[in-house]
Amino acid sequence: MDLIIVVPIMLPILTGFLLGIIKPNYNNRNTIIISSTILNFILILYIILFKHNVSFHIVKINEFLDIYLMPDNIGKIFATLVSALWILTTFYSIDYMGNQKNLNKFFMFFMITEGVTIGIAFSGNLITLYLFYELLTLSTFPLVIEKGSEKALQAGKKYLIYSFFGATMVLFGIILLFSQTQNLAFTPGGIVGSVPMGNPNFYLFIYILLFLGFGVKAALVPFHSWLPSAMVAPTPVSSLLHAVAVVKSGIFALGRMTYYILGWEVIEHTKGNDYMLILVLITILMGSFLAIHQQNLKKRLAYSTISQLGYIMLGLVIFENSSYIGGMLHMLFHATIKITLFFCVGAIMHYENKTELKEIEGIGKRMPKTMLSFTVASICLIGIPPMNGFVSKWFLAIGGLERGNYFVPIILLLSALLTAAYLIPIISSAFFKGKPAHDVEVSEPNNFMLVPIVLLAVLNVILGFFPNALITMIQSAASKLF
Amino acid sequence: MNRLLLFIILFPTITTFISYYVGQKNEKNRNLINIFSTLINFIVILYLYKYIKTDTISYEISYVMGTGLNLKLTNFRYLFIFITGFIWFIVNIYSSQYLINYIHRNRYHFFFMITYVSTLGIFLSENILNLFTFFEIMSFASYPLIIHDEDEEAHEAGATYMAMAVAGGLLLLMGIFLMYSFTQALNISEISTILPTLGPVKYVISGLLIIGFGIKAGLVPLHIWLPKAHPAAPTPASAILSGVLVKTGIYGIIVTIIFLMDSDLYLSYLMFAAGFINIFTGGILALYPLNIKKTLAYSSVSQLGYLFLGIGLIGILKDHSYLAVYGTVFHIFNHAVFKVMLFMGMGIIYMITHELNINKLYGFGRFKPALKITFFIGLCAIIGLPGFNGYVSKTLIHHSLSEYLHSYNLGLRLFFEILFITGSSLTTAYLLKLYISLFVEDNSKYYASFRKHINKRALFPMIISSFLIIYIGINPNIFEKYFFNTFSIFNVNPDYIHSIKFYTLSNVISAFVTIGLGVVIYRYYVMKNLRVEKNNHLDYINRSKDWISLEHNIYIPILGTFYTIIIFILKIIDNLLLSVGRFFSYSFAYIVSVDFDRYPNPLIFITSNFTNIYNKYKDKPRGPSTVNKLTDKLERRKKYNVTDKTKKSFNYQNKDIKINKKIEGFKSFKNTKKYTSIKKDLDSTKHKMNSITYSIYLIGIVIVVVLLALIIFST
Amino acid sequence: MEIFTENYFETGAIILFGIGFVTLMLHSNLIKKIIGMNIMDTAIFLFFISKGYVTNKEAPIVVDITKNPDSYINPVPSALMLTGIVVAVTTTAFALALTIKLYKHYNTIDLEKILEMREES
Amino acid sequence: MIKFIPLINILILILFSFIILITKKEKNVKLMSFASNIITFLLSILLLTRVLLEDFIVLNLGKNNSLLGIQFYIGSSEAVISLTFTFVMLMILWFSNSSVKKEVSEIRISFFYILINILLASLLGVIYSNDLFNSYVFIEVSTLSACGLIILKDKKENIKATVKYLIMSTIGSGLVLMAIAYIYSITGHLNITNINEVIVSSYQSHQNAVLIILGLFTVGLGIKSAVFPLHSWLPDAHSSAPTPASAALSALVIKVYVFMLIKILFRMFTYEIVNSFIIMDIILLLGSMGMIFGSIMAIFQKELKRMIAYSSVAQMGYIVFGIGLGTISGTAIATYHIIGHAVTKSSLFLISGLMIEKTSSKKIEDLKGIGREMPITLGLFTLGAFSMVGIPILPGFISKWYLSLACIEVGRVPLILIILASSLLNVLYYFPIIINGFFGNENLDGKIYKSKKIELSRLIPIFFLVLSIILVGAFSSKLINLF
Repeated sequence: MDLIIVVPIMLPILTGFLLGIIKPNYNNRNTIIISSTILNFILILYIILFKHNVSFHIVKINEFLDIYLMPDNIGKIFATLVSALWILTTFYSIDYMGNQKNLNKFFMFFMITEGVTIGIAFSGNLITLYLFYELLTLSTFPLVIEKGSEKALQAGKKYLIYSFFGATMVLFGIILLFSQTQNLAFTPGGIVGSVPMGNPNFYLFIYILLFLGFGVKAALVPFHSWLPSAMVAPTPVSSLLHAVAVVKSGIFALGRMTYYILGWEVIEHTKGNDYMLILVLITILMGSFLAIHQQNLKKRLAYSTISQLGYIMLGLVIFENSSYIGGMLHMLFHATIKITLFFCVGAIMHYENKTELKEIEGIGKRMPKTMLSFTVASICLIGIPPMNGFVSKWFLAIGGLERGNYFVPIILLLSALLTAAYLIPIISSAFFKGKPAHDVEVSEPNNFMLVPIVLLAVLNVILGFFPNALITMIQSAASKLF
Repeated sequence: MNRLLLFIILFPTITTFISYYVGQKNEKNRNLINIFSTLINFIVILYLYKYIKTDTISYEISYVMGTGLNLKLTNFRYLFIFITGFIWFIVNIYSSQYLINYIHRNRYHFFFMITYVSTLGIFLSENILNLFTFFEIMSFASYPLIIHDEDEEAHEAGATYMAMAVAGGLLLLMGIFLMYSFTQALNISEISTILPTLGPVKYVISGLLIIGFGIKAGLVPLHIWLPKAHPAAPTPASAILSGVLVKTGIYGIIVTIIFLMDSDLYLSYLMFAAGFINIFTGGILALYPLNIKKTLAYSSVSQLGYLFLGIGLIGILKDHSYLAVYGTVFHIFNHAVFKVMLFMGMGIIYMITHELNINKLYGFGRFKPALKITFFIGLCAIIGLPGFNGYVSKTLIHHSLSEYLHSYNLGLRLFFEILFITGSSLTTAYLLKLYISLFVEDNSKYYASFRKHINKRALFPMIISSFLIIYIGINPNIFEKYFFNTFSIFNVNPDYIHSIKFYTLSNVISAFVTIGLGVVIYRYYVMKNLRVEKNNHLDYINRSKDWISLEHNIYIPILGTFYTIIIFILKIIDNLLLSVGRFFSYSFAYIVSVDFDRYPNPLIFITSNFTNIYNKYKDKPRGPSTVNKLTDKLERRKKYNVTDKTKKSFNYQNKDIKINKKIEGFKSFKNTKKYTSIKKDLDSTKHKMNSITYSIYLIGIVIVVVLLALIIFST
Repeated sequence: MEIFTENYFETGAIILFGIGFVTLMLHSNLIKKIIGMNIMDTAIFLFFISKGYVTNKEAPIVVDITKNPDSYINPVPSALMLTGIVVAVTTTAFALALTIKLYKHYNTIDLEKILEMREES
Repeated sequence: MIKFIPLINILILILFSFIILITKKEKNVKLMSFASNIITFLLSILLLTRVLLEDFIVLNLGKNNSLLGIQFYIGSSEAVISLTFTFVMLMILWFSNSSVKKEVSEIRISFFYILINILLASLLGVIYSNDLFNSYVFIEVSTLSACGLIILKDKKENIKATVKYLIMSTIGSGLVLMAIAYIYSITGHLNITNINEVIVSSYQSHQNAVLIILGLFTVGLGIKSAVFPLHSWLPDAHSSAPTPASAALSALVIKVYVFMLIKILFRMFTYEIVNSFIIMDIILLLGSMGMIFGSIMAIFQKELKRMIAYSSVAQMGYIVFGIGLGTISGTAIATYHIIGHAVTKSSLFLISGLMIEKTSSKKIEDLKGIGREMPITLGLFTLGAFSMVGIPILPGFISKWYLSLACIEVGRVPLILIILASSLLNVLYYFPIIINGFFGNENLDGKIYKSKKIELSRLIPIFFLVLSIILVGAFSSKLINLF
């Protein structure tokens, strides 16, 4: 019964449409979405545990247009991550969005996006990935412009244009690729074959097209500017979508493209990854340097997201076993870390409505638990052992060194220093400035909001102490590639 | 029994969290919990002694933290563990009193204990990565201790400390990365077999490690955080900072040079030099500051110099480095003891008076015997007066120095001898300055006041340590008796091991020479040149204020310029693409939105267009300049018009009207936010193109073109 | 030069076509345009029929059985052109009808003027 | 018997139109035209099945291979296209059943149905007939009936549009006739198959004549099918006509001529002949220009129907592009796009008609927030727009994909950029409508729409059309293999 792997994709989407059609009231809506997300999570766990190497053709129109699902290890991990975070975000956003008008539409697209993201995780060939990739843009767009203000609409337009630009490049690449290899299914080690027939420049062109195209969503440097401006969206959206779902989908697609379609030998043969490496390093540096300049907390986090995504892409352009592991680990860890940070900032925005750095002096004494989680998360992000951020960074740096790129660890460490430089001021001004503690009365956020935050913070620490299970799982995937 | 290693680390952690929650309710219980947990830990550590006397203990958990947790206790490490356990125990007692009238006590104790745990972890961990882990935890955990007061100074110090700690940590990490990629090993013992065999890259690695540890160890010129952090932190914190935390740096350096690098010669010479530099920098700078804790901070810098010197000697003297090892290890211990004690003394003073300025505190301790005596003992210890522990370790280091030098010619020997003696004499000088002005001078303000404040629980630790000082001073061999095996690990050649007599005449004489020189310096430099008459008291002045400061004149400018340059470049990259795109879009939109019939005068039309495009791109309101120009023109015309009423005036009025129209045009243009006229123009052009005639023209053209193309191109 | 003189039918047709097309292009008066249209059509008819015409042969109207078919011109083009003429006439009629309607609405048949009127409204 | 279906189709339609002419009651009128269309629809299904069995049908009227004999040739592509056309026309009729009276005055309603019937008949004639002159006649008929449909509204702009369209297409047909004359003059045949036989052997001898013929056909049919620089009649005509009429025009009429161009280029002249001339590059150029400029012009429109009309200019660009590649795959994908675009564009036009009626305004900016008012309608519109933009599985995407592959096949990779660029431009003008429709609020407040109830009678045909869009996408590979 392989049909079951379609369910995690369809269930949230159908839930979304259900919300759109029956327009339930506050409580019913919450019950519906919570139950569906949790159910989805359970389903995915079931699939991971009991369904090995399943695959399913939804529709097979012709040799290239077949919508084909084949969750492998990486896809499963990604799907688990997404569905787990989605539960927490659901709780969070129930409190955050409160009782505004026409929230049904918001949650409708919210759920649809989950389905689409899991679709990306499960997709078994490039065209399916592309399809879900387009749908992701379409389904997240309404969430970006949810506020409906002029600014939001502008940001949304920017987001849409960037994404479609990227998707177009991707399509171009896919067409060129397909004309050569009459096949787009993901196969470890690539479908092009070990040595590219025809001239390498052709494949170089394809690689660059695909990399830049997917890089748009992954906020690669020339195309990063949609991300900070998309922060006008409500915090659950910016946290989940723009720190986790969307950008990670871009990353995920990049990983698929690099290791499962073109194959790293081919790319290395064309030297494409060296050119991309430059962009990636620029991304890392620029993100972290510019983050220091941001006074608005969400913007700061957005830029830090850019640089952190650079780390992951580093794992995808340096073809080493350990860099791949590091990249994939960082994909997961950065998701949990960044979502925590965003949740904390969102909580501050929601309850204290403070958005600037200078406003939050002493906030740590007002909402200690929240800011404590923030601290934990930021230490993770800086990559201080034994937090999880360190593990992935370790693997990345080792991979870089194995390739003999000595500047990779240097850049990593430099950007870690900068990360400290833009996160620690927040913490220190939150905890060690302002009025002394006994003059401030504590007012934590509502539990709907607080529990996810604390859970995530704890999760980060646990992942930092016991990452070995994950590492082995990714290792098993990587062993097919190298 | 191996689990005890884990216990040492985990037990305080657990109690810490417990005590944190307890402490929110009840302070007293919190302190008790902390004190007892440290006590129990200390007992356990003592208990471990009998195991490590014979062999090493190691404990490993493979499935955590990516690379696994690997603890190991050799008897060399045991020394550090012992010191840590002891110091923390007494400082805990002390701080429970000290902090009574502070805020955020709970936070303080929490991080105090975390620092404790992480310090233990550093000394215990065999896996270099674990070592790094605990090292980082320690750096971060001690940050809240330093900025505990949350005032300007504290925050500045904290910033410096944080910056240096993080930077150091990252350099260390870089070193570890390289080390791992070259040796593929993480355990210190394995690395030490491979690393020395590597090529020149091993110097890069070890250099990175030494810098990373040296920052903690206050290695000049990386010491700058020390004199800022010590005074800023509350006294117990500064006590442990200079008592133990700097020792982690020392430990790291010993591990790097002696074990990992197999006591490489160049590095040893480096350390040798660094030792002297530290001694002198610390000593000289300690003479000036008015802040008594700053003086002590600099004094730790100079005392650490001895340790560097010792390490250097160990490396140089290789297998007959017995004395050096002995001295170094011993001095580590002693310095911990007496420096903590001195700090606690200062702390008591501060606790009472909330004052650190020596010019306000002079004569404070005159009639406070207990404080006076304990402090005096500490002073004797640190200046190395015979009969106190400082004397012993310094003598040992001195001996090993001369042992190293005896092969060289006389001049060099004398030179180093003098260097050493003067260096140590400085210690005497600055401590005399403190002691005399605090405890000898006469100040009516403090007559019989505050005595009751000096509380027994605060004095108790000091008394313990003073006893320790004297005891060790009197029969120094006890240390060797207990810690003899420590030396074995330095693969000292047993032939060279010989027990030494400390109280030989020469040693005593040299010690007294040193002290005498110090007194002379005090008398003829400090008292003469550093004091000025102010309201009938000789106030000290800080001559070093306007000296060049490493931090503000070197580090910050360099890094700042570097930073600004990079930011500049990146900003360009960031904005360039966007701006280009925006510029094109705006110009396009504008060009479409141009409205021809509004400007009869082509010149104005073009200029205004350009200004408009430019301003649109700059997101400013458009073409104000042109408008102003026109209005001025209008004004001038008006004047002129007023002056002569000739027949021309009609024309003038016409022109005025024209200009007014132009201005209106500009204004209205300014107000059109949306490019409404895009569609208008397009409509007009579209209608033209739609008109049948034009379209037939079009067809004609197409036909002609097609036929021509057909006939021309194809042959 | 002989080309033109020899098959003068084609030449004439092309010239007519040109005239018609130019009329259609240059005149904004609707009636004149329609006339130009007709001229074009005529040109084409002429051209087409000339394809079927063979010199000093009769029109294919059978009066005398004995005459052999070779003495007739090719009847196909003529036949086709009859249809063509019909079509052209229909079109013209339709165009004229439209012209009348336009005149009712705008009181002019000058297309440029009509265009301007549209722009105002 | 089945091989007579083409003739029967045409005859039935024309016959019924005459009957309609003499019937008085509106109800019967509708009934009859509906009946005739259903019959044709069923018959063309039958025809298709037959054609699938034996891959083409040839029907000779009059004596075999006589010069005057009318010949119908139905290959698979003809059959499929005719089926599509009849289907679309049926849907349009269904839609117009309740909507025509809103735009056309009572007395003219029967005219509308007559014209629809005649139009469909002539279109089928053009598709079926294998004889140039018949095609010419049918083209003229279709043109006139189309003019009639445009002018039915009897507004000023309708008349103007009609005049323009009439004159243009007259020029066009003049050129076509000229070309036919030429071809007759050099081959002595009018039957495409016979001409083919002759010309393959003897085209070397009159190069220039062939050139001129090609040029005349291209331009003449190009005018009629609104290839880019010759499109100027289209927006007026299609936007001012009553909604069902404009759907029919934009979905069917312009396609027929381009299909005839395909027949002439690739069946009458063969691939190697046409590829040996520059004409293909010119066609390719025209197509690319159409794809780009049509979209760009569509962006600047502020009336909904005009925008859609311009978008069909762009879509014609795709078809012409496919032809211009001058390969079998290119032709196939062009034919496929004819079908896909027929269903898509007709549904878009019908939906836009619904919206315009609802908001009683042609302007795009008045459509903000219409998604709240008529969500299902706008949802269907969204699907159509997706197909235009090229979301996978929908026909738009598939034709883009195959076009790109064909480009690579002939080694013209840069042309792919044009395709992608035009699809991006499509995004630029279709998405604002959808987004503003669903998320724009400002027009909603203080505005009361006529009624909130959904008229199933008009939504169902649209729904069928949208369904057919998806089907056409889903069975794309089978369809394309047919051509």
